[in-house]
Parts: sequence; structure tokens; C-alpha cells
Amino acid sequence: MEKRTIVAVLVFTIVAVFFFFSLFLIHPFGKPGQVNMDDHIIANTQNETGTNNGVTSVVFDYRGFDTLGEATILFAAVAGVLMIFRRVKQ
Amino acid sequence: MFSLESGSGFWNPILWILIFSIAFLLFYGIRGFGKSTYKKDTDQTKAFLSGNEEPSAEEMHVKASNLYWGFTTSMKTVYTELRKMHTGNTSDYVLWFVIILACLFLIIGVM
Amino acid sequence: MNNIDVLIEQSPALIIAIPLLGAFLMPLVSRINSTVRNIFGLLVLCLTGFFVGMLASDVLANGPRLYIFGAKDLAVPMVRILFEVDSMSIFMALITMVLAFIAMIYSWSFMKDHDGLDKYYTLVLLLITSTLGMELTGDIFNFFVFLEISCIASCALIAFWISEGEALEAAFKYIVVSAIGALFVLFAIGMLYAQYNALNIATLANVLKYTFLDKIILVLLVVVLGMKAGLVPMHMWLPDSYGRAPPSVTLIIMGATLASFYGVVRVIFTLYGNVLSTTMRFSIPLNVLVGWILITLAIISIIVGVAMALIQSDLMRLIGFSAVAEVGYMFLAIGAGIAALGTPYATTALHGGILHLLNDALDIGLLFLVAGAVYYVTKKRSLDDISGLARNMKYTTVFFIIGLLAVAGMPPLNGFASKFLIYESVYQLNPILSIVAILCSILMLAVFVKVFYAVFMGPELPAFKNVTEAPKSMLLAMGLVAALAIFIGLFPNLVIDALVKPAADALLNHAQYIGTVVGGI
Amino acid sequence: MIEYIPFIAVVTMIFIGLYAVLFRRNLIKIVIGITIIESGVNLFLIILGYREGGVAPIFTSLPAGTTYPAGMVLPVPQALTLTSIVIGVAVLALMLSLVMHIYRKYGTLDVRKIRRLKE
Amino acid sequence: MSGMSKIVKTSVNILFPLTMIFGLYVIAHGHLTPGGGFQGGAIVASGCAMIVVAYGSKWVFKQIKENRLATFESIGAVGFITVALLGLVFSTVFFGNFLAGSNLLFGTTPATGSTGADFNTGGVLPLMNFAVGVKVIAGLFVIVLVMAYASSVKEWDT
Repeated sequence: MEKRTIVAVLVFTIVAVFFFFSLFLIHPFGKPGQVNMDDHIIANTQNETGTNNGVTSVVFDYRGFDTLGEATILFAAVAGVLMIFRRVKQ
Repeated sequence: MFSLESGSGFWNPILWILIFSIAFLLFYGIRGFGKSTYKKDTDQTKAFLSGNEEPSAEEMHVKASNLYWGFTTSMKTVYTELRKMHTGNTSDYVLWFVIILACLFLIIGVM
Repeated sequence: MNNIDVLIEQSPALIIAIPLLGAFLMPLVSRINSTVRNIFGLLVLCLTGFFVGMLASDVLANGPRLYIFGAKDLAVPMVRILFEVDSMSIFMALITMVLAFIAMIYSWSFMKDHDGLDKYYTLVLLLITSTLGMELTGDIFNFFVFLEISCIASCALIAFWISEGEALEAAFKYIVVSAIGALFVLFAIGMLYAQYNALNIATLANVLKYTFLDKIILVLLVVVLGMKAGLVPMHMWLPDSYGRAPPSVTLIIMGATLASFYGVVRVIFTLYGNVLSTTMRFSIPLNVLVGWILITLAIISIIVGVAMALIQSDLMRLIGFSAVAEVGYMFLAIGAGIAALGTPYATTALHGGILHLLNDALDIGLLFLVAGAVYYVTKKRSLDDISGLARNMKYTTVFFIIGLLAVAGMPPLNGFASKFLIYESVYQLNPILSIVAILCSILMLAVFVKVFYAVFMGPELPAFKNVTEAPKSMLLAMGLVAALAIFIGLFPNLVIDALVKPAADALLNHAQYIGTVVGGI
Repeated sequence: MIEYIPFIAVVTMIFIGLYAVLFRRNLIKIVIGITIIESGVNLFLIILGYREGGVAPIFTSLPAGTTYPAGMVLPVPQALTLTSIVIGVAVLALMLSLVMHIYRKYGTLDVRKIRRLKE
Repeated sequence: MSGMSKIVKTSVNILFPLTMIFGLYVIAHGHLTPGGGFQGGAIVASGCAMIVVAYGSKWVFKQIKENRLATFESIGAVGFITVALLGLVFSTVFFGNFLAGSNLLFGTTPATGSTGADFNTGGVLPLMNFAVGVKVIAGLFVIVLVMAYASSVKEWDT
């Protein structure tokens, strides 16, 4: 085996072991530990934002600024793709 | 007033400039004792190569990669390792990232 | 409440909104003609700079300022995104604005003959916005979003010269590395969210307990942001992309790199500020461990950066490697500041590191601008093909000498002022570190003397008999940076007192950062 | 153990993707690897927000007898995942267009041959 | 990529309006049902991608230029940020939801708990959904179109 492969496999194992160990410390699936922020959102989405949809209220109201960033990312990607596929002057 | 304190020393650019300009004036004064017969754009400024013609600009041009040849040759072992490290392979870039990740996991995670 | 107060209160949002709106309008505006486009770009930057300046004057006088998106007041669970601007953030934002101005002025002449410029200016504005957003935000997921914007915008800009295969290669390498890095950041953010059900940096810092999961998160955030800042051995993308991007853009990409460095500092000093003195096994405190890890990587960065710069033949790539070394100096100072937290020389080290942030941006930026000017007139990259340009490019030569002396840390230029503080403080931590740093600084001088000889001295090659001086706007940009470098070199204490000391205090005083949010309910 | 299986799936996906990035030679496969890592992280975010027996946090025609907030899944991870997906699309588009161009310039997709920038 | 057979073209002609209507429905009801601007925009854009596949990118490229689509995208993005800036004007904060509870356009506050679908709720969210929808349709379509066209043309540049 190449030296690179050995190093990669070794390093890979270490990182995987640490990830596995750490994930067992997260709350079990389906039983989130702390939920105060999300409960606040669910309880108040209708009277604060006037929306029935909790996810949309987070996406566009509570964390609307993230969505602006997200729209910007798509805009940047389109600008980038159009720039990469532009015709270069001969 | 303009000195920068570091706790154990200080640095004052204004003072430095004063000293530097005094040194420069001294140097300029010493330069005045030189020969006054030197004239620009005469044969005096041409290189004298034992009567041979001056080579063309391309021939005289020392390439940048030949500068510091001695240093790079004496540090050859270091440079071969460094060149080997910079493979230019995209996967290796990610591999270095994972290696550092693993090292720090071991150091910080175990401690 | 008068108008100025209203403007200052709204400025954190406007700093992001104005360049973003400018970027969205840029494709429409550039339909008119190129002059209008250039003026529009500069106008947007001027407005942004105006608000950054106003915010800076307020923050430096009155302490951190909050801006909550979508609500007037703080509510008990931090559901909304908020910007928390303290002296460190505003210091970074000022650096970004300076770099953006310079790059915009430089672009006028430098990019004149290219097409696709509407996209170019759009992406430049987006990159500036994202850098500012990374520096001002107080929400960790928002930080990730801005990190991704900067990643995509800079990748597209690196590939601007699409007719060169190398530019595409560099862009691909950059985006692979940053995409994977950003995904690991997102993973870490998910872990933080799972534990504490919060995404606000101050709230998280307040409740952080330093469990095993938090160790993993610390490593992930520091390694990824360190990679984006160009820490050896994860630096390889940096010379590739710096060397192949148009030099006018390299300045702004450098701003984004410094923002990643700011991210590392923010994570260690603020997010982990409360637990930094936790003692671990063998009774080693966390700050010593993290500090020494950063110092080790920084020393490797300095040595590898300088050593690799010495053997480069491509001018811009060479400057890219020296940028790696300069990043190493910053990490050295910050690492010393963390390792010796609480001692007086730790504060000095932090001052040196933060001042070096500014100086690195200016010095490496000036060198890139000169390299761009050389490329503009000769259309050649390799040092072997260029010679004797000083005869026809007098101003550029002078600017290069200033950049050379500054980046090598020669008195009385700005590089010396910050390196002086770094050497003095690191010497008290461990003398060997300081000696290595000084030796590498000397090597850096050697590197650039070689460049100076190769490019500006030497015989005049017939191909360059008729080269002319670079266009006026490029000279103006270089002159501005050089003037700033000389000013900071002559009056470093003015800058330190006005900007650097408040920034270092803001970093050290994480209780204030947390209290502004958590205590303000 | 059974309640940790989703997390194990997440780590497995991340490492399959990382394997593709580290050991595959085709640029397209590297890009696929990155998208697999991204899917893993998205899955991680979405399973953080699941609450046992919960319904989507939408009040339009809510099933009768649902208690809220305890009977609804958490909305924030879903919003984060949406953002992450759009980011993934943008990065994917840019990477693929770069790969197309690189193939035109270099005539190959082998990552070991695309290294004119080295040392 | 040239066009495909007549069967494919005909079925796309039938399917495209349906996809379009479904996507626009998802965009418009983003504040009531699962979905929103991004999801609906992606649905419509996939319908447009279907046309690119069936008719060939060259044909589509003749009908609509990429610059026009990019302009549409800019308009969507500007609309989004304008709604956010209107929040700054009317409720003194960026991204302020100035329409919610105002009983104006989309200003009705729904009853708490399980309710029916009242379209006239949500404040600025439907406006933002619409702006994002326009943006995502144009953005994804232009990415697909340009990449398909570039792969169908032999010599794109130099």
C-alpha cells in the first residue's frame, strides 16, 4: 500500500471514532433535550407573524436575514455560472 | 510622545527618522569628498570588459530562479520534502485538512 | 432622537443592505454603460463606508451595539438573528472597507479591457457584503451563511480569467476545500444547536459547559476557519488562488481570509471565553493548550511560507506564499495572547496581532497591486521573463520598495511596528519562537529583494523597451495604500490607541459581549 | 441503541462522501462526494429537530387532538436545512461548471493530472 | 442536445402547464401549507428544465436569452430586499413584518390553534415568497439552460 493510503485510513479512523463517540452524546433521536426556542416559535407563530406555517415563519420572519443570505448565494451562483460560461473576446 | 511601548522596550519612529537623517547627512557629506570628474552618459559609465564587446541584454540577464542557488542547494533536503508536500492534488488538500482535524481531536479530545 | 441617532441605530442593517442592493442592481445598471457602472459601484461603496464610519465612531465611544432583525426589542429565547458590533468587529469592517475602496479604484483601469465586467462588479460587491456580514454578525448560523457567500463569490472571481486553465484549477481547488470546510462548520453548528437549542453566539457562550461535544465543536470550528485563513499545512489553496485571481480581486479575497481569521479569534475568545480557563487532565488549562496548538501551527506557517516563497518563480504565487507567512505571524501573536492569558505581555501580543492584521492587509495588498501593475504592462507572470522595469515604471518601483520594506518588517514602516510588538511579547513567552520569527522575517526580506532585483533591476530586455507607467487609477490605488503604510509606520501609537486597544479589550472582555445580549433582556 | 441509528447513518454518509473526495480520482466523483457529505449534514440537522410522534409545525387543518407545542417537530432545523440545501445547489452548480471548463482546458478529469499549480 | 421525439414533445406540452400551476400554487400558499418560494420555484424551474430536455437547449436558447433571465433574477432579488427595506421604513427594523396584524393586504391575524386556510394572512411573508419564487425560477432555469447549452456547443470559447 502507498504511504498516502495508510495515513489516510489511519486519520479517517480517528476522525470517525471521535464523531461516533460525540454523536452518542447528543440527545436520542426523537427526544430533543432543550426546546425553549422552538416551543416559543411554535406557540407564537400565529399571533406574531400571522402565519399558519411554522417553518415559513422561521424562514422568512424570525430568521429572514438568513434567507436573504440564501437568496444572495443563489444570485452569486448564477452570476458565477454566467461569468464562467461567458464568451471571451478573441 | 510617539513612542510605542511594549512593556519591555519601546519604539519611536520619529526619533529613528531623526537619527537616520543625521546619518544620511553625514554620509552625504562624506560623499562630497569624492572625485568631481565623474560625468554621466560618457564612456566613463560603460563597463570595461578587457576590450571585449558588452554582451546583449538577454545574455546579461540573470534569471530569477538562479538567484539564491547556493541557499536552495544547501537546503536541498528541506526543499525536497517541501516540494513533495505541495503535490497540487485536490484530494491531498482535503487529506491535510483531515489530518489536522484528527491530530487536534486526539490532543483536545483526549485531554 | 435626531436623525444621526436613527442613522447610527440602523447602520448595522444598512451596511449589509446597501452593498447587497447594489449587487442586485448591478446587472441592470451595467446595461447603461461602463462609466455609470463604475460610478455606481464606487457610490455604493462610499455609502457603505459612510455607515461603517458612523457605526465605528459610535461603537468606539459607547461600547457594543445590537441590531435585531425583525423586532424592536430582545425577547427571552433568542429566536431572531442579531448583529452584535463591538470594537473588534468594527476594526475588521474598517479594514474590509479600506481594501474594498482600493480594489474598486484599482479595478477601473486594470479590468478595463475585459468583458463580463457586470458579473465581476456584482461578485465584488457580494464578496464585500459577505465579508462585512461575517465580521458583524452575532449569530453563528448567519456566520455560516456569509461564509458560504464569500466562498462562492471568491471562487467565481478566482476563475475570472477563464481562458487560463490554471485559474479554473485554482477556483476548483478553492471551492472543494471551502465547501467541505463549510459543511463541517455546519455540522458543528448543528451540534451546538442540539445541545443548547440556541444559535446566538452570546447566548451559546453564556451556557457553554465544555462537554466532550464542545471539544469536538471547538476543533471543527478552529480547524476549518484556520484552513480558510491559510494555516499551514492547510494553506495550499491559498497561493493557488491568490496567484491566479485578478490582483484587484485578491485584495478583497484577502479581506475574506482575514474575516476567517477573525472567526477563529471570535470562537476562541468569545464563544469559548467562559471556559477558557477550565483545567483539564494533567492540570493544563484550556487556554495554554489551544494557545500552544496555534503557536505550533503558526511557526510552521511562517517557516513553510517563507521557505516556499523563496523558490517561486511566479510573482503573484510568491506573494501568495508570503501571505501565508504573514498569516502565521498573526496566529503566532494570537496564540501567544491565548497561551499567556492574563499576563501583561499577552495583551501586548494581542495588540501586535491585531495591528498586524491591518498591516498584513496593507502590505501584501500593496505587493499584489504592484504585481498586478507589472502583469498589466508586461502580460508576463514568471520572474524569469521580466527584467529592468524600473527604467520605465518609476512610481511602481517606489511603491514596490515601500511594500518590500513593510512586509519584511523594516523600520520605519508599518510592518515593523506590529512585528516589534509580536517579537517583544513572544520573547517573554518563549525566546526561541521570537528568534525563529525574526529569522523568517529576514528571509522574507531576502525573498523580496530577489523579486526587486529580478523585476525592476537588471538589464533592460528589448521586449520591455516601450513599456509605460501603469494607468493613473492603479497608481492612485497603490499610492493610497503606500501612504497608509507610511502613516501607520510613523504613528503606530495613534492607530493602536484609537483602534487596536479597544479591539483587544473587546476580545478579552467576553463578559461584556455576552452581557450585552443576555443581560439586556 | 436503536434511537441512535439515524446519527450513525449521518456519520456513515459523511464518511462515504469523504472517502470519495480522498480516494476517487474523477473530478465528477469528487463533486458527488461533496454532495453526499452535504446530504449527511442536512440529514443531521433534520433529525435533530424530530420529536417523537410530532407533526409538521403547520396549523392549517391540524389533525384533531394534536397538542402543541409538544406534539410538533421543531421548525428551526427545517429552516436551517432549507438554507443548507439551497447553498448546496449553488455550490454544486458552480463546481460542475468549473469541471466542464476544466475538462475543456485539460482534456482529462483525473485529479492527479490536474495539477499545473504545484510546489 | 437537440430536440427529442414528437411523443416526448407532446407530453411535455401537456405536462409543463400542470407543473407550472403546481409550482405557482406552492409559491402562493407558502404561508399556509408546506412549501414556499424556494420549493415552488424549484418545481417551476424543473418544468422549465423539462422543456430544455425535450426541445433541446439550442431551441430554448433562441427563444429566451440568458441575460433576460438574469434580469428577472435581479428583479426578484431586488423585490425581496425591497420588502425587507420597507420593513425598515414602516416598522423601524430591517425585516420588520409591518403588514402582520395591520388588517391591510395579508394583514389578518389567524385564530390561534388549528385553523382553516385563510389566504389573507402572513403579513409580508407572501410577498417575500413571491419575490423569492421569481428569483429561484429564473436562477435555476438560467443555470440549467446555460450549462446545457454550453455542453451542446462544441467550441464555446477560445
